[in-house]
Amino acid sequence: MHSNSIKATLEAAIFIADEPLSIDRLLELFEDDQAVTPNIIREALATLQKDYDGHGIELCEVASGYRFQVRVDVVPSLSKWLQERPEKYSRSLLETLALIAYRQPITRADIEQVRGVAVSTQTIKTLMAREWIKITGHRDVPGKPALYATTKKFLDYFDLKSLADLPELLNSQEDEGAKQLELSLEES
Amino acid sequence: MHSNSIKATLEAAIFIADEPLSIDRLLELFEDDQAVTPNIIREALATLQKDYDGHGIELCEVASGYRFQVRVDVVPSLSKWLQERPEKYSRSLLETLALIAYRQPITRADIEQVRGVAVSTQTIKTLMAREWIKITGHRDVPGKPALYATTKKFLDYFDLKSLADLPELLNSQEDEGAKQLELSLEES
Amino acid sequence: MNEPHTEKNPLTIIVKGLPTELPHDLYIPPDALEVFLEAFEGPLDLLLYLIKKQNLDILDIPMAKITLQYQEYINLMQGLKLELAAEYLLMSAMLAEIKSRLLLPRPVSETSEEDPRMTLIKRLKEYEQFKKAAEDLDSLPRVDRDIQLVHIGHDNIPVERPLPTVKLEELMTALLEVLSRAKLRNPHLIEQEPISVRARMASVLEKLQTSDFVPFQRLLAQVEGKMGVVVTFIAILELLKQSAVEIVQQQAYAPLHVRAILST
Repeated sequence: MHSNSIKATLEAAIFIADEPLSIDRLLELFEDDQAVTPNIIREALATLQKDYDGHGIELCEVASGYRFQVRVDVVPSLSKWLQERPEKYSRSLLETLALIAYRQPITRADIEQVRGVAVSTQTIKTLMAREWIKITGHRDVPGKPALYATTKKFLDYFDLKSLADLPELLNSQEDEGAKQLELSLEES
Repeated sequence: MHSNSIKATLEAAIFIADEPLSIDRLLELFEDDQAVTPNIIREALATLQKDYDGHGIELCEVASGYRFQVRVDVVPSLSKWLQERPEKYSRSLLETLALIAYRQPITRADIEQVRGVAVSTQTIKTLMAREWIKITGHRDVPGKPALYATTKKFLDYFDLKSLADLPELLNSQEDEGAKQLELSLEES
Repeated sequence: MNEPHTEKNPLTIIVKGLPTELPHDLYIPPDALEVFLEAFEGPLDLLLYLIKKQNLDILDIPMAKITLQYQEYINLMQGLKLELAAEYLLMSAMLAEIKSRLLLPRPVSETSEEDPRMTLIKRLKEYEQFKKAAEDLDSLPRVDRDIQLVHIGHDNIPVERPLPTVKLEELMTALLEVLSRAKLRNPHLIEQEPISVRARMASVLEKLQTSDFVPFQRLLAQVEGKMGVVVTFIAILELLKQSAVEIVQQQAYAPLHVRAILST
């Protein structure tokens, strides 16, 4: 298949898909053409990405694959048409989600330990229903508590490619902090 | 507003809209900018249309306005790719088909007798719709139940010249099974 | 020690018109306390607030002062009969314990045991870390709020629905399975049902083919004893249910007659 028509096919497929498309899924478009390799697809996508320079939309790569998004600088001009008030998330939901994201896999008891309060079942349910978290296993202790981890959908939603792209945690300064603590205890 | 950013805004707007957008509707985006006239919008759309030459999608004008759609020449590759993975037939359908193939002509009651459970009307319908089985007559007993047999299409699908080419029930266990089949059919 | 800078405090809005009997740095009118409590995610969050409010370093908390303040809040809320989560009371007890321990001279041998203040500070720092992480997460661009996804409908693209495939071996397997099942089942059936209702239904229908109406009694031949009569009766009922036969009676207490309904 000619490279231009590979590119055009990829483009149309990404546009009609409801979810970001992985290289593997895109490869299925060319099942009958053994000559199309993952690398050829990657190259075509890179060219396509450049084609959209200066456009109102762009081709983005997130955790589960490629998708088209409106360019951030164009969004304000469309604000009139985007009246739906986006959902606000509670602090307890965000703190729970942050703990799962940074400390995965983690049990509910672990989360409660750090937050100092109980985690409501509703919070876990909401996160599961949004498919932002999943149960990856059970810790081998009495009661076999579920271990939670984040999903690719979570990364997609926050426009991230991988967990490594999460904002860095507040400098824990653990060693330094411990030293200072010793000092201040001496003084007190 | 710079013409490039007008074009980008129009593009994004048409993409996020659920329906084709008319010039009037698009004009609403630039309410605050008196300099943007219908003609400027038309020109921008014409340029945008050219931008999509050679792409997998195109900007089309339909009765109620502008919208993006997949180009006709990529439709065949997408059509195949979109098709859902074929489902598998249920075990009960396969058993029914096997009994019809090996013991034709056979009534539904005969099949139920051997299988020990009812044969759903849907199963028979599916096999009839696939044209793998047909009604060859009616048994001369009260109720005149239909007698089912396999078709030429069935033989073609399994690449058989005749029913005699069906694999034989070979080993002792299978002989036993065959005997059992005779028995259970005689009883009914 | 820094004086509390209440004017910098985000909660100053609910701070006007205070009753004078409240502790001097608890600038919260009673009716706002519930709102105040809801603003916190728990005892750690409240404690963190008390520390930040006074520009204190977490690493250098004056235990006596913080404990006092925390307990004043707790007492106030309890005094107002607000239902406090158990975690708040637990923290109160923990603070009191730390304070009392610090007042006692530390025996040299106690080094192996972790300083209770250290434990509290670690927890506060850890909680602070994730409180910040949650805020960061909230400010990330996200779909629906900051990111607009682009899709094109594909209603105009025809989608084939392929039929399931079957291999000949699968057909063989299915046949062998059904036969081995039939083998397991059959002896069972014979033991349980010496006279089959199904077979009796067929013989009843046969008898009904010869003439129009047949007296009900004639169908219930007694040659097979009670069991035979019962099975025949069930067979007739079953045929009636399937609308294969009809039963008529000229008048009350007259003999019943059975007739087959012929399918045309």
